[in-house]
Amino acid sequence: MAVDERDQDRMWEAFAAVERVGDEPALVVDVDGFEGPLDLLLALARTQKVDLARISILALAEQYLAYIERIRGLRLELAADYLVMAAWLAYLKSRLLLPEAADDSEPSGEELAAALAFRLRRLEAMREAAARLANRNRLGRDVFARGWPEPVEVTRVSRYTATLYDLLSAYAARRQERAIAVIHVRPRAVWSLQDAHRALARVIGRIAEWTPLATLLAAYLTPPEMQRSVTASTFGASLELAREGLIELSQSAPFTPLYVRDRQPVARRAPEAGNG
Amino acid sequence: MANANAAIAIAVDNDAVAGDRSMEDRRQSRRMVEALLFASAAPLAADEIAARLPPGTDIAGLLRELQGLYADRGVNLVQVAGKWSFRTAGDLSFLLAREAVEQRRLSRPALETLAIIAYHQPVTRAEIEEIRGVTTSRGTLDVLLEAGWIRMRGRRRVPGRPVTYGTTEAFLSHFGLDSVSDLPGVDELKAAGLLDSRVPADFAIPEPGGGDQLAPDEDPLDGDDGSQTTEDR
Amino acid sequence: MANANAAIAIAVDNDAVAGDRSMEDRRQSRRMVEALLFASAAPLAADEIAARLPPGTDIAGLLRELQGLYADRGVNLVQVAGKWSFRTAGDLSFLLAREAVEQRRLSRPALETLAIIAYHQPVTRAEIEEIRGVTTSRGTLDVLLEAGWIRMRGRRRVPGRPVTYGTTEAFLSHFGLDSVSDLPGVDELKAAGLLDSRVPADFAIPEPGGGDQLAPDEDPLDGDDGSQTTEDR
Repeated sequence: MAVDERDQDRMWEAFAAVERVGDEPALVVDVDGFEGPLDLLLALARTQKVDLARISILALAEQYLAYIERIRGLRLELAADYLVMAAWLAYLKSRLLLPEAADDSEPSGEELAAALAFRLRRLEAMREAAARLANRNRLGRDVFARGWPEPVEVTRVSRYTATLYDLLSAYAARRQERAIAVIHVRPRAVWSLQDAHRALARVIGRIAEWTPLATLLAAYLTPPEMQRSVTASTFGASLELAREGLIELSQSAPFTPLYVRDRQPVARRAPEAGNG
Repeated sequence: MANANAAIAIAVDNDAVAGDRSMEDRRQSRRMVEALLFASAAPLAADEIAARLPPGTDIAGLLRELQGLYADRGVNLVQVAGKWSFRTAGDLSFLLAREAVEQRRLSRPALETLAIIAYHQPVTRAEIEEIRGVTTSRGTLDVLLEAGWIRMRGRRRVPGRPVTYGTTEAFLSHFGLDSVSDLPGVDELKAAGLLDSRVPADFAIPEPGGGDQLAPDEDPLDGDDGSQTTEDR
Repeated sequence: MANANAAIAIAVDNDAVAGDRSMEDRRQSRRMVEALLFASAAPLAADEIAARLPPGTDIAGLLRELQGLYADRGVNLVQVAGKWSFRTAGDLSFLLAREAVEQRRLSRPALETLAIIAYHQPVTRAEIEEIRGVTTSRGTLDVLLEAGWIRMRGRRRVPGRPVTYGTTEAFLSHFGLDSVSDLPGVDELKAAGLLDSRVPADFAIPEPGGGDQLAPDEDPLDGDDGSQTTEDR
């Protein structure tokens, strides 16, 4: 019966709230503490102090209408759904009091009353269920899981996959790309006339005796593919330096080695150097 | 004759050894189940446990054995949401109050809505409102979705295709229930016809479908429902 | 006489009741210690436990009792740095480790490197780079070694004695080859459309010699090479 008392308290509070506003102009009141007309009906039903299954719906309707009247008498405006319920209950009351019409297309007053009683019982059942649920031993409030769990450590192992096709196409593509690239990109090694001129100029003054031109250039002749380029450029450069009067050249016969030495003072010109 | 006796003796010995070994195997398997459940903060399904033990292990039997072993201890083995978990005994909650994590108190409307969803699932918002006799404020369902206790299950196959709500595994785990058929008083309520969403009550009551299967009049959520942040949290 | 007997009987009963109650108290205290240790997020010192139990409780005794109870179970009560906690039994730690196998595709550089090793073996890293025209990253050979598809065969008998690589049995079985000599030649690659018919006339691919015998210019690995997977990288 504690529940009933609590509900009555709420009703009293509702009235108190209403009365506090006194003679103020009408204002909308969501009947304090009640969650809609069904909740209010349920609270009123509990004041009958009988099992909800045996409640008098007629008496309940009258209680509700009287309650609403009292609030309206205080010149307060009620939320619309309370008024809708009041209108419906007034209709229900009339259906219950008047003899049943022969017309059975509409539900009888008894059926309407039963439907309302069912809704009240169902709401009450859900309220009780909610309370039982809330009072269960709840995880993290009443019962506890392991406070210091030991997690499963997952080690990731990579398993690589590839198909033979992947392998072969990767190989073929790379080899092919390289094969073609080598043909087009490889630069030709060239030793220019300027390179040769600069190289020879550096040794002038240090070749007093006849020296084969080829040995002077040994340092530059190492890459075999550059031999022809170096020989040609050096020959050209030596002719130029001879013309400039810096060196002397000597060759005993065509295709024999070419000798080179620093330009000698006129007196010391060697008689054997025939082809100057 | 002496030979025959010796043969029998050997046979008996072998049996004894085999028996010892299988006893020892069982004890070892039970230790493994115990260790797995103890180590995990979350409930484990029997098949999750089975996957970590030698094939053919009698998991169900070992779980029952452990449950018995821990029945009057400070820690119990309980079945929640169809899974198994060690939890402190309910009667010791007074002792562990300090351990409790601050939980947001559910408002009365939220708790009532949760109960209606639990007992009536799958249920639409309109049906919840019909039962409570008031409109449900947007926040009420949000709070429950956010807590991870309810989820959108599907859509009712009626005009407007309203979303249906149901409870989650986290709900069962939090309230220590093995399944929705273990909700307190659910059988009595069902028998009294109070779990029927329609008035009046005197016709066959559909089985409250707490499972993941959709009800006959329920459609799966559309693809784009899945991206809604409020879904299934 | 009858009275005296009755008095004695009563005295005995009182003792028995007291004994039962203290037994029951002790069992209850043990349950409390058990639950506290289970729910705690960190190991607990004996005095932390004592602070939560009725004054005068024999914490040390209860801890020893619990330790004995759990001694040959899947979970043990252990004392670390003076504090107590439940931990998985050491011999069951394997239960808490799991291998997750990830299937991964080989990267393009790894595929190229593997193919070059297959065709050109025994081949050094410098030679692989020469053929690919790019430097080979440290990870590429690692991945292939880890996959078990290549191995270090020996050392080339040239200055610097670089390590030579070759393929393994696992390579053959993964790619469904009987031997590396089954790898297709130029004509077959052309027929399969993998090689362009415009490749220069002198384009050749080696006939792989994958035997386990060392090549004439190859030395065996030194004793300590085998363990050094990072060799030559």
